[in-house]
Amino acid sequence: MDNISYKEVNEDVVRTMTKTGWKYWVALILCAGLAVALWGVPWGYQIYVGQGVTGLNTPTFWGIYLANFVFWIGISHSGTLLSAILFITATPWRRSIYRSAEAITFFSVLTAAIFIFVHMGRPWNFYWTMPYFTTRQLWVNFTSPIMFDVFAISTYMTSSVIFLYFGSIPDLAAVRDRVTGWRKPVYTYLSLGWRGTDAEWHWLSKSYTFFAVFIIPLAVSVHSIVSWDFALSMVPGLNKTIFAPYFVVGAIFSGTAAIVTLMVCFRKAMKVEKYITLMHFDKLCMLLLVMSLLWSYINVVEVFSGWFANTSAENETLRYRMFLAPHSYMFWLMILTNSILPLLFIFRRLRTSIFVCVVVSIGINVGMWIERYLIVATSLPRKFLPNMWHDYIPSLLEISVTVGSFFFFAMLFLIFVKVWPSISIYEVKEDIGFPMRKGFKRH
Amino acid sequence: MKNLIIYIITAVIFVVTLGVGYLIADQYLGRAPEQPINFSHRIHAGDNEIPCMYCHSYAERARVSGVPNVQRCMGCHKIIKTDSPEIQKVAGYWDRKEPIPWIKVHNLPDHVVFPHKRHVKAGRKCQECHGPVETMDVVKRIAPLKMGWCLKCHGKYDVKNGRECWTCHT
Amino acid sequence: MSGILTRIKDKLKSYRVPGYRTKFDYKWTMVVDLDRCSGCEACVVACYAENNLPVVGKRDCDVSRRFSWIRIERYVEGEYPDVKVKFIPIMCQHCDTAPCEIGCPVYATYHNQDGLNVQVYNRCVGTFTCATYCTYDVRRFNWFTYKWDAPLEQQLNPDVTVREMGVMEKCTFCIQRIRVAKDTAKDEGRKVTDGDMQTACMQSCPTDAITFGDMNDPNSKVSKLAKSPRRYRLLEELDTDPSVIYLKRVMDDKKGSGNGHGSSHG
Amino acid sequence: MKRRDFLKFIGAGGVGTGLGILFGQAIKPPGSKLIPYLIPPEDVIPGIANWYASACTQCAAGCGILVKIMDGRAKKVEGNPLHPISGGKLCVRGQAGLQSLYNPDRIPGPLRRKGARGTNSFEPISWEEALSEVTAKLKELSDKGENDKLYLLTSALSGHLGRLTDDFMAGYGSTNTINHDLFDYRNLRYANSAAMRLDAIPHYDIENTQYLLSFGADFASTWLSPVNLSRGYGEMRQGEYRERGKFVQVEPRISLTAANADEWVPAKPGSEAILALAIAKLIVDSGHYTGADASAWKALLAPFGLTYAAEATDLDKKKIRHIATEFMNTRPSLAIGGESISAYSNGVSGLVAVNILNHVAGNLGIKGGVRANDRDLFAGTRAKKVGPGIDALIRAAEAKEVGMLLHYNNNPAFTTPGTVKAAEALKNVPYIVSFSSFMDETTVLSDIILPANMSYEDWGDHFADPAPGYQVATLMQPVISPVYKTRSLGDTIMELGRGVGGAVAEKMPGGTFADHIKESWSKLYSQNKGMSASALTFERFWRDTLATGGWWPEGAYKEQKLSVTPKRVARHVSKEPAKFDGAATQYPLHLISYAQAGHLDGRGANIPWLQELPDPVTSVVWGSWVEINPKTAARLGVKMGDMVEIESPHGKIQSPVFLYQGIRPDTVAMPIGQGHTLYGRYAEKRGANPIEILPSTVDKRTGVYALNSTRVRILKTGRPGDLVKMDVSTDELGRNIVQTIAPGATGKVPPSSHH
Repeated sequence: MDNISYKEVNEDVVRTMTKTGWKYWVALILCAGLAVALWGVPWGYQIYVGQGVTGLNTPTFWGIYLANFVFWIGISHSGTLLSAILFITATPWRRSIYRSAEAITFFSVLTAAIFIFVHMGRPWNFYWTMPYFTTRQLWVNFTSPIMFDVFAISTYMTSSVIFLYFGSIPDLAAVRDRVTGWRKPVYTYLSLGWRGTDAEWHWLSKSYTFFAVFIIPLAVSVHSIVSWDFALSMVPGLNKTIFAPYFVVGAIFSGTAAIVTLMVCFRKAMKVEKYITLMHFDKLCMLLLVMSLLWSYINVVEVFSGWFANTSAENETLRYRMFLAPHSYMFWLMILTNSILPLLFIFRRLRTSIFVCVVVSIGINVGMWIERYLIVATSLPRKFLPNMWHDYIPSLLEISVTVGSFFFFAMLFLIFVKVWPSISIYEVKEDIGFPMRKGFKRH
Repeated sequence: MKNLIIYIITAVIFVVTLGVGYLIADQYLGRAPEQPINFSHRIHAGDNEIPCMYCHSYAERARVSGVPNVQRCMGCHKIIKTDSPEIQKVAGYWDRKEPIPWIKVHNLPDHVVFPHKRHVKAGRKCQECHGPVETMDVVKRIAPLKMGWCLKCHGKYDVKNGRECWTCHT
Repeated sequence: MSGILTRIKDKLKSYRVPGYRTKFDYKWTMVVDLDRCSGCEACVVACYAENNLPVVGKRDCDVSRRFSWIRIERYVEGEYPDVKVKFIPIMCQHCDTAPCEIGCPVYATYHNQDGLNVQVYNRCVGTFTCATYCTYDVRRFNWFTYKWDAPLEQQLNPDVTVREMGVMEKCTFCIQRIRVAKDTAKDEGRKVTDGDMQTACMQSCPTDAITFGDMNDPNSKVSKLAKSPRRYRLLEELDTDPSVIYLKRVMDDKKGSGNGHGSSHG
Repeated sequence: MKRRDFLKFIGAGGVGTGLGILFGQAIKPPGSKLIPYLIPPEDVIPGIANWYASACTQCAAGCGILVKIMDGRAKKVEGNPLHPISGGKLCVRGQAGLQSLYNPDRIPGPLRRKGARGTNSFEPISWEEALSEVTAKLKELSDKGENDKLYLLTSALSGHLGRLTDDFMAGYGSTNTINHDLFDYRNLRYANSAAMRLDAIPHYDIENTQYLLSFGADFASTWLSPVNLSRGYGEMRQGEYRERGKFVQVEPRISLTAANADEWVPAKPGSEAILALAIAKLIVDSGHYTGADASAWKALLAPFGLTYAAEATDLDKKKIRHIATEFMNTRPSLAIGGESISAYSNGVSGLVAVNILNHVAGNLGIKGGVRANDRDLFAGTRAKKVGPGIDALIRAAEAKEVGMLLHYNNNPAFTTPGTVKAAEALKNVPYIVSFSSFMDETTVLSDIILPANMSYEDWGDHFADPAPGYQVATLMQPVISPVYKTRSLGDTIMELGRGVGGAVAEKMPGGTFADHIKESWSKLYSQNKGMSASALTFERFWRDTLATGGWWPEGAYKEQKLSVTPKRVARHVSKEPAKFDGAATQYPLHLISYAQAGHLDGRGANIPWLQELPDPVTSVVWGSWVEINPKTAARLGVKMGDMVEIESPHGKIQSPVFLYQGIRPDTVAMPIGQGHTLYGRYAEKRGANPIEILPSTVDKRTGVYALNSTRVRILKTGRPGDLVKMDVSTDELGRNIVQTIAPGATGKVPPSSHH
């Protein structure tokens, strides 16, 4: 990035926000349309008719919606957590990608949160899950893992948004100074009168660091709590002590993979290859490799300890998950994508191959989705009383909603790119170094 | 620009207050529907001091207090004030062997179990929930009949298990 | 200062969520004698009639959405000709440490003053958590708003709410009957005694396999039956402390399952 | 902020609130109506249930019931705790009777046939029109002098309704009253009458027995008087202060009852009688039987040696000997013979064999054995001898000898074998009057339908048969007003009788059927001293009876001596095996058709509760199935849920497979009840009816169609079936769900003893 001038950075980033080709519009409208058609409309129908339109049944009360919820929460760990860890460890290659990563966090938490309402029987009463004083003297159940979720996710969402916003203030100011028309007042408001004084930089840096430190345990706790939705039950296959770390690792794993996928698309679409270089992919893929190994390790431990315990309930769940119809093929697909394919990243050449990156990262995302799906769909159908066992097959409507959520997410991201500086201008500039001193080289 | 914001704020306030108004109407404004017969509780319970449970005879014994049957009306009005047009309406129903289709003023949703019996036996006055009916020409709902209102009273009288969900909900 | 504290305490008490009781007014308990149970399912129909359970039809039965709050499970073991068939009626076990109560975020299910695990339909938001956590698969969900073909709806029991879509439900130990019994007892100025009320399933059981009563009363029939050496509770190793006590079936199966197991609580 | 803006906000808020309130008031739903009584009925408090006593008519057992009435509607049916048959309990069908009452498919009023016969095209008519038409037709037949061509086809009508119809037929001059139900125990009555000279079915005292040996009696779900017998069963197992009784069931498949047995003895279909006689022989030979006629018994039973029996029944010799030893040494013991022993071409012989077995073991006329019921069930209402069966009617109809048919409350077009072609035969009848409540396969053939009230809407009475050792008369009263435009059957019959005039009119009592019931009971009251003792006046007695549900002199039981003599039964004891249609080589499997717990003979199929009630043994809902042993299925290459064709020499039906370890590998079984072509929305076009492919084999002595008298073969169709079962796995997987304890460990423990 040595041959880039400050001006170029500014212009490139503003260009991503102001210059919109027709293809982009088509993509955006397509995403929005599909999100409504595949998610909005079926969801409306489901609210009107009842949860009976899903494939849920008596032992399997949680299905694909819960899997989606966990999946999107997992994706959310990409950004904020990654960004914060890399910030604290002062990793230089973070700078050009962290902004989009944080946005991904926010959008995926949003999608995940909506899935909670999608899976509720009476979503119009959702506000009963919030603790507030009422004349009816009703309270919420603080011992419920679902309540933990409500708090954890709302806290996480709020902090993520603040984290994203704080880091963006100088850039918003930069944008403010370069746009005209209706954008001008908007960014004027948003940049909070940022002028770039030393004091402002000082406080920004302080608060940003504070949030970075604050958000790491928060992110870990959020996914632990999500795992407790399952792990605190007694259902064989869900009641696992290892679930919290398993979910956190899985979350980072899938989140990183999501970033890789999105970065490939983003740099291609917005022509910002000079900011997101192969070096970035190299590092991200290394992270993926590490996470894959960790994930595989925990998976092996889980299966081993389940097998070793040799209780009827545990055995049956494992057998059902790994060897019996209708879900066993998914299990082995997951092993392939999550444990075996990432091993390709041992080789530097493959780490820097965009094609391999795309294939493997999409594979990991599919695999991680399957993991969440299997946790729900192969544990609940095999609970304690064999008489009540019943397989779960998602209905078309549920699948449609699932697919729709991806379009919804894509739509949010496409909008984000247009309204927010999606690459951190000031930090990229830090990377470039001082322009007045020609010949300055970073080490 | 500034104007736009003002307009937006005005619109938001309008919409919000619209909702608030609706809630007030729904929750707190009682209603006094028009009944098929202009029955006056003021005359019966107020001026003539007929006890409530003379007509609403099930209140002490059952979940519902019961509307008086037409026979009960005619029991008195065979003799009393037979020339009044309203009484003639009642007589008309009686002659046609038709019950009088009264309109419900106090209505509870199905998932609420409200036994009049227990409340009467605990010594509650009818007026505590129904208001000063003996002064009303047209009966009007004065209480919101909402859960918070129920609980206020249950708290006030320290009802045993009075805050248990299943004391009132089935 | 202490005055303010008391007031805050009082205020919080009014908000105190129900369910932290150790002593109960009554301790309703059901004893099911598996040696008497013939598996005839009279209890199942009784429950349908008493509790307004909807009939869901073949398609929904196929995806396991049948509504019976009490069900008979069968377990068949052995190969021809040494086949043993065993029955067990399973309804909500009204666990004292119920997994479902932990799960519900809005307290739609909680432990009431009678030791019952109750479900408040109008509070339920339908997160399915209770049903997922339930280890006995006894919770039923209103997948749709069910309709009765006229005039079948004339049979519906007015003492029991007809549930709307999106609400979880389960066996209530016929709480509406308990309410009537308590009402009568209160009129007579006494406590509910043994024999004042029967649950619908107990009432119908031709072999008298089901007994229901108050465990707090040492002279009640359930208290006596609960001391039987045949006593065990379903999936006792999960420590849910159920209020339903089963009496082992007397049977000469070679496995001798349960001998010495679970009977240590007698 | 400018002041103007502030005012704007205030204005918007004010207008908004105002409009909101107006809107809220405007859309408030108009209050629902509150309709008071015109004149309040006595004892009715809104919201408080009243219970009225009546009798259940869902099967012939006659359980006393209480119906819960709230606000004029029937809410629940429960057993009448005072009643000796039900004892406060009720089976699935009894409780589901309400859905029969409130069934949306009930015939709402009188109908006249419009289109061709059997096409289900009817037009509604008024009651006056209907009655006058039927009266005219009856007169017409009478004018032709063909009075004896009037046939009456009903289920067994107990009590005064039965007597009224008898009077009607007698007055009209016809003897053709045909009582038919698929499970009406004609064979049992005949066998008991032949062996023990009993007209009434005796009381099988399961409650007090120590050893119950049942030959295919499915008393836990359908046989005879299931509630009463189940109550006895519960007591036999764990009654207080008694030894736990042992129970052995002989049956080719594990029915609900067999599932409860300590031992299941899967004798070969058709060989149960031989097993019973072999056990009897072992008992006689052992010297246990000390009667004077021991040698005669020995001679009679001589052909039924152990070796022969073991071969015929496909059982282990040791097992037979073991059962015989236990049966005679455990006192008291009891053998009962149910459907599966009597459903063969020689069904009566099987039931006689059971009687012999009871006799030689000394179980007749003792507590815990077979106890006689009074022949005189109620003053003047003798137990009916076995009259002509449905086969008589069908033969007459085929020969066009039926001039007019009155039909009520049964469905021969569904419950007679397909080869009999009952529907075709009935089409020959020129005029059919039906009093049925539902449009079923038989009712649709009628020319005019005069729907009768259901028992909950009508007066009536029921005399229990079998009774529990003493007379039980149950009174029925209308507990709700009729749901549809239906009429009391008694009133209809009386009106028809009066309309026809002549001898019939003279036989018809005056007033309404309700008056008739009350008058009859007053006669019974004055005749019967036992009744008078409890109350001083009839009015008082009547009031009490209405409240308690009937009259039964408990404790009036007199032990009656019963015996079977070799002479009486000699002609029923033979080595001749049961006949099966179809060569064993071509049709290798026996077909057992049995009464399904919810649907009995198919009458429960239109009740949604019963359709959705899992079969107690297989847990199948909303359809039929064929039970096949997994070994046989593996040989045939079919698996659970596959649609197969069940072919007998007389036809074929299709049904999904249910794999069941508890059935003999050479046998398949199908439940009766489904496969209706017409019986309301819940029953129609659902499953298959195994009776369709049965031969017209009858036991010649009684004319009862033998349900298990054919062999079949199973053919794959390659299609998946529509099997919906609730059990996903019946394997306990060692999870200790149904825990058991060995019999020796407890014997009997009084409930109060400590561990």
